[in-house]
Amino acid sequence: MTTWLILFIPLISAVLITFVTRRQKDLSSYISIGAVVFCFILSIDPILNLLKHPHMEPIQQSFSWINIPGLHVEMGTLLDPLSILMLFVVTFVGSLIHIYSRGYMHGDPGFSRFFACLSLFIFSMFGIVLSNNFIQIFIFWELVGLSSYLLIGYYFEKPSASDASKKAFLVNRIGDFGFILGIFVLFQATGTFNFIEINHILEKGGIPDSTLYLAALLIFCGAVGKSAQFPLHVWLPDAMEGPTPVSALIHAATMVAAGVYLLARTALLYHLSPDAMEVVAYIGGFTALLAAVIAVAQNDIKRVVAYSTLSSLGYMVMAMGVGGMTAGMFYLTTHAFFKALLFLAAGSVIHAFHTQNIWEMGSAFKKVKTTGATFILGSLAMAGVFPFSGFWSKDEILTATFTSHHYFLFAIGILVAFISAFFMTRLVFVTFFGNERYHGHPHESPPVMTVPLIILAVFAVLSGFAGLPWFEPNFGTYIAGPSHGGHGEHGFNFFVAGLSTVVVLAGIALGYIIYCRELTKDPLEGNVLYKLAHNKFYFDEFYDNFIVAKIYNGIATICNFAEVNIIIHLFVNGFAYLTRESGKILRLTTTGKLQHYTLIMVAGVVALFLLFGAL
Amino acid sequence: MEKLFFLIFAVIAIVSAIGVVSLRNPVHSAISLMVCFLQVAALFILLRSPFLAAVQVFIYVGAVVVLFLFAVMVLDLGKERFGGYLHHQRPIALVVVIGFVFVMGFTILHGSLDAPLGNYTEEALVKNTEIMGKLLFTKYVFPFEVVSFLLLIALIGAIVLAMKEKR
Amino acid sequence: MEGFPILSAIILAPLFGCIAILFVKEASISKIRAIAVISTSVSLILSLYLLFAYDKAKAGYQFVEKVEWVRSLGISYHVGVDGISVAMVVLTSFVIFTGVFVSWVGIKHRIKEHYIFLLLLVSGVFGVFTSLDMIFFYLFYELAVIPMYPLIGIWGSANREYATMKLTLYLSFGAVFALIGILSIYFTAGQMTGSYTFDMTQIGKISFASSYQIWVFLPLLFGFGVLVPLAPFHSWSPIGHAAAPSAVSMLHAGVLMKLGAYGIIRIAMGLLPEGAQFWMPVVAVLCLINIFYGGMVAMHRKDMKFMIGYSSSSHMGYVLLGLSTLNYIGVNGAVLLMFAHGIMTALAFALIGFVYDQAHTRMTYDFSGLAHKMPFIAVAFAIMGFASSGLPGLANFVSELMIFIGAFKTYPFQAVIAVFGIIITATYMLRALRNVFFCEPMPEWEHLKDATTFVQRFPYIVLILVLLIVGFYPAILIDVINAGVMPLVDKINNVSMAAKAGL
Amino acid sequence: MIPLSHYLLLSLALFSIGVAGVLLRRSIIIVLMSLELIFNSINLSLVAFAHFLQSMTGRVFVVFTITVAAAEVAVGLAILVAVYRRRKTVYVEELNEMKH
Repeated sequence: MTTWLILFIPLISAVLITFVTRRQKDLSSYISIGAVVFCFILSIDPILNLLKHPHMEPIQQSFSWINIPGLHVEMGTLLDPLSILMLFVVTFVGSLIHIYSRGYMHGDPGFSRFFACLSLFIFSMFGIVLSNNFIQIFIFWELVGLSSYLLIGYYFEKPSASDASKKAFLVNRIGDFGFILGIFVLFQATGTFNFIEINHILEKGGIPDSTLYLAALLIFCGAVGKSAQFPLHVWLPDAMEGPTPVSALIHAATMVAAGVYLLARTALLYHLSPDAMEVVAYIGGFTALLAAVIAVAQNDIKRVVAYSTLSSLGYMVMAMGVGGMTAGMFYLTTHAFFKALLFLAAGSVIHAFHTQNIWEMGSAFKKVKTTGATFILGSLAMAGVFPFSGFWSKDEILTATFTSHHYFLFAIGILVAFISAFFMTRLVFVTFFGNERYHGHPHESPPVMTVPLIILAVFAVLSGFAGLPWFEPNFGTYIAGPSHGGHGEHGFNFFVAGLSTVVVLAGIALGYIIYCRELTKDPLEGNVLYKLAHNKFYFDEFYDNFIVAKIYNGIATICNFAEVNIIIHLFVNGFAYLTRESGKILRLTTTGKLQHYTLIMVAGVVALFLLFGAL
Repeated sequence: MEKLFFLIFAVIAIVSAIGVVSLRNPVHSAISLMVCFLQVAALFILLRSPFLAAVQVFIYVGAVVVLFLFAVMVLDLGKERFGGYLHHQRPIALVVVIGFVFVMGFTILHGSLDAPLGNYTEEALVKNTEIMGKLLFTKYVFPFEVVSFLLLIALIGAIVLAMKEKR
Repeated sequence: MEGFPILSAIILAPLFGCIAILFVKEASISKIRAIAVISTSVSLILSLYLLFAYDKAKAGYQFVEKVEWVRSLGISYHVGVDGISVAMVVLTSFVIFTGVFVSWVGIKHRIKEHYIFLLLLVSGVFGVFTSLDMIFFYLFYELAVIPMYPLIGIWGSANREYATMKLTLYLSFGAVFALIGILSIYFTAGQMTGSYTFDMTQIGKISFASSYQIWVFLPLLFGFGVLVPLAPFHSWSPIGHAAAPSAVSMLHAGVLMKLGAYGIIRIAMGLLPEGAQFWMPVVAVLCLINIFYGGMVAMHRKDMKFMIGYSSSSHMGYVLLGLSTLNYIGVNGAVLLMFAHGIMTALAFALIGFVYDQAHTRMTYDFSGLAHKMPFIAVAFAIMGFASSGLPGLANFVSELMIFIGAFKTYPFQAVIAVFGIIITATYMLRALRNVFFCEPMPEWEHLKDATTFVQRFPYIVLILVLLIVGFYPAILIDVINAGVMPLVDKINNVSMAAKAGL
Repeated sequence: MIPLSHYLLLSLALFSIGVAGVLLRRSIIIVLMSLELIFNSINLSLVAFAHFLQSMTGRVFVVFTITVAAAEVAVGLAILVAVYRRRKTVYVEELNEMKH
């Protein structure tokens, strides 16, 4: 019952805001905030329950949605450690971001619309988290896409925002194309959509490896789209067109992590298909590296954070790919805290400076102390400095990579850690220190914004201790439950931890050397690699100008040409033309003279007699 | 005796028919047509259908020919306006008509009639008119009604058509 | 309601409305509208009653009425509904009910004649969906097609003469082929059993020789396929939509195109199961042209009505794909999609008509930022666009999902292409949404007004609610549809099993 | 007893003359008269057949034909009058409005 309540309260809030309280802005925001906070309170009970019983049995509740012979689709809820963890992350981060938004969006004409969309998003996200079958997860998968579309395009009068929202939706659709096909393949093989039933069938075995491989790859497509992995990563940076709280909530903390969550949900499938796992791991690793390099050369504060998110998502997916399910989920959790923090703090900075370009800020720390402090804490966590949360979670991933003998990926991981530390340092120094480059009078944000920042900062710093490898029960005890193929712990590896600490410190040092001085523009500008990275390796150009403009629109043009010229002009109008022309010829016989007709008639009678008569 | 009458009637009928189509003055044509109608009426009597002969005389001679004459008179058409043949299709028309005569004549001469005979023999036909009246109001009452309705419509139609248009 | 002739009442309500309007003065517009609203709401209420009163457990034809008409030829007025027809009747009554309101706003001249033809048309459509006698099926079908000609020719927009001519010719052309098939079935069945009848329920019991079925399926498939429209005989439909006034486009795309698919289900598949077995793989290939090619053309079109028109033919490709699977899931999905697409496309044309009536252009590039001036229309359009591109929560998703699952079983390749089709749909819908409603507002569209009054908003709200209700709780329709689909699919599959067993 | 073929040949002759009149004459009024001739020849053959088959049907039908013929003449002449008033011509070949 509680789970249904959690699921539907945000929906009710969204409906209520849309139809009833649209004009009372304050009330709308209170309803939305109240809904998500209430959900948080409701979800405390299952969390406590989980803490008491680490090896809880999954609790399912469902009703039949479509029921015809051969197809039985349910709508239901599933409570197991994985979903409870996600529930906690979503409700907790969601609540803070909702509260923050009240300050951030203050005075915006679409205030109520914003909160309605946020509520809709929370509803859809709960749907993903709580769903017990593939169809339901797909439904909510699409619905988070919808709410993401609505929120990215929130400032719909801006063409860039409209384009970004469209792009996000369509790119996600491409991923979902694979996802739904994967669901079909799996349904074909197992005859059910239910996660637990599928796991039972998979455990029994008997399904051909090729089918599993295909299903795993196709389902991964969904994760690639939603978690913005290469080659569908292009939508996430553009999604920063939305309001900053949206970036924090949807495009950093929760929705984009859904891909990782999906991989965790279907861990058994991947466990049974090691080839697919390799693909997952390498795609993740490549994305992490690519995004990290691009992040170095961005000047928009939100975009830097966005690319760092991409990089982190790549990290998580890589973790999933090497079998580090617990590590990935742990990183997901800590990442949700520190990345939401970074975005919200960035939003607070933007709120103060009215610009997103870091080269128009500088020395901001003096003006926005609280924001600056929390931002720096978040950056340290992101960079993975001991003992911040990022250190522990990143370390688990690196350990998982190392112990599963993916040395190449391990090297990438270390490299990414180095670059991450470097660009976070760059971001912090250029934005908050150095010389003043801003205009106007920036001021600190109101408490409604700073308090969530502080709370998030606390979690960003401390949440890593939940996964300390030396204590039982820790994070992994709960998550790596028996139902998930039992990917074990990887323990603590001093070599890995040491190496990562060294490279992180090196990255910070390098950043300090380059950026901690009086600057007006990036000293690395002019470097070829910088240029490439600054232009995001021309992926957008390639997609827009070649794939979309040439191939996609080209096919449409060809089809239209065929339609207009061949079908309509040649066949249809050609047929009409033939009829008309033959009519023109035949009508010459109708002279309008009565006696001609009569003559022909009589001649016809004679002819008929001659032909058929009894002569 | 009968053959003689037939011959007389037939020859007059044909001659007058040729007159109808060949005479230049429409009044003469109409009168020629009347002669032809009378011959056909006479032939009806030979065929033991006195009622039809009477009808033929009443309607054709009494009404149709008079109508034609009326039309010619009312329109007051000069003789010269009415004369003339269509010259351009005359040869083909003649060929076709002769072909028609040949074909039909051949059929008539070589054809044979084998159909079940009815029971209206010459003796029964003494009460010719009575029989016909009975049939018209019993078996053929529906066509009879249709035709009378048609006649009514034709009547109205003719009046409407011939009415002078109101300015 | 026991013994009350519900189906006849549904068919006759619009007809009586039509006759009643004949006796109302041209000038008393409010009376005309009132009659139209009342007569269509009678149909709507009765058809909703039908939906809930239909006994799913018993299945088969229910609410049957039969009156002999021409005994010597075996023609009778025989109406009855199974699950499939119930869904279609409900669809029709929703579309016409909202169409009356849309016309209320959109039609400015010759209002009386417009409603007369509209109601006449709908009466025919109801008749087609409920007839169990092939002659009445055909008669009602013609009754539905013919009013289309004046409706587009008189109240249409650009290029209406061409459009209405093309549409009428195409539809009559298709109908003639269907008639050939129907007559062939009639005579063959008559020869086999000795009693000539047009009654589908009786003919359905006869099993024809399989070679005969294969031959006769073809004219039926072609005849009804032109209506669907099956590519490459689809070109009448987009231009027909484009030229027609809003309410007529709604009916045309929402209902008329479904007549073809319904004919295929009821007559071709229902009476010739082996023919269906033989030809459906071909249909499964042809429908890909609809889906992919239609979608691509829609993407290229800048005229919104053409866009929706081609997208309709693309979506009807999904319906055909669903039918061609010949399994429960696919056929159920196809029928549900017929319903969902009917509602969604009616909504689309109503919305575009609303914009067109004010702006006198439908080109996407002429617009920008309309959402500022008409937020209600923008939201409704967005919902329509998302429904069209198969977003969950709206009826189209459920039906497309079922079609995909069904198709994936029998035709995996086609299913993949079909799933790709929803990306295409999403592309053009979102492009239109962006170009027309988002971005900077343009000064030249300052004068546009949003739908503000009840009458203006009502049809959109009704249609959206239907989409949402079915989207959230599809069982409300699926259970009924399934009661009609199961016997049909069983029949087709049993026949093939029997044929295999015989070999 | 005169054989049936005589009557039929006479009927044929009248018919052919009528057809020739329709085909050859320019004046519409003569064309109408020729039509009457054709009617008559048909009536004649109908009655002849009826007589030789000892049936009444042919005879009854002649009544109908005569009626129809009368109606036809009435309407035809009325049209003629109307046309003449408007067009001042009774020449068939000049009345070709229906061309093309």
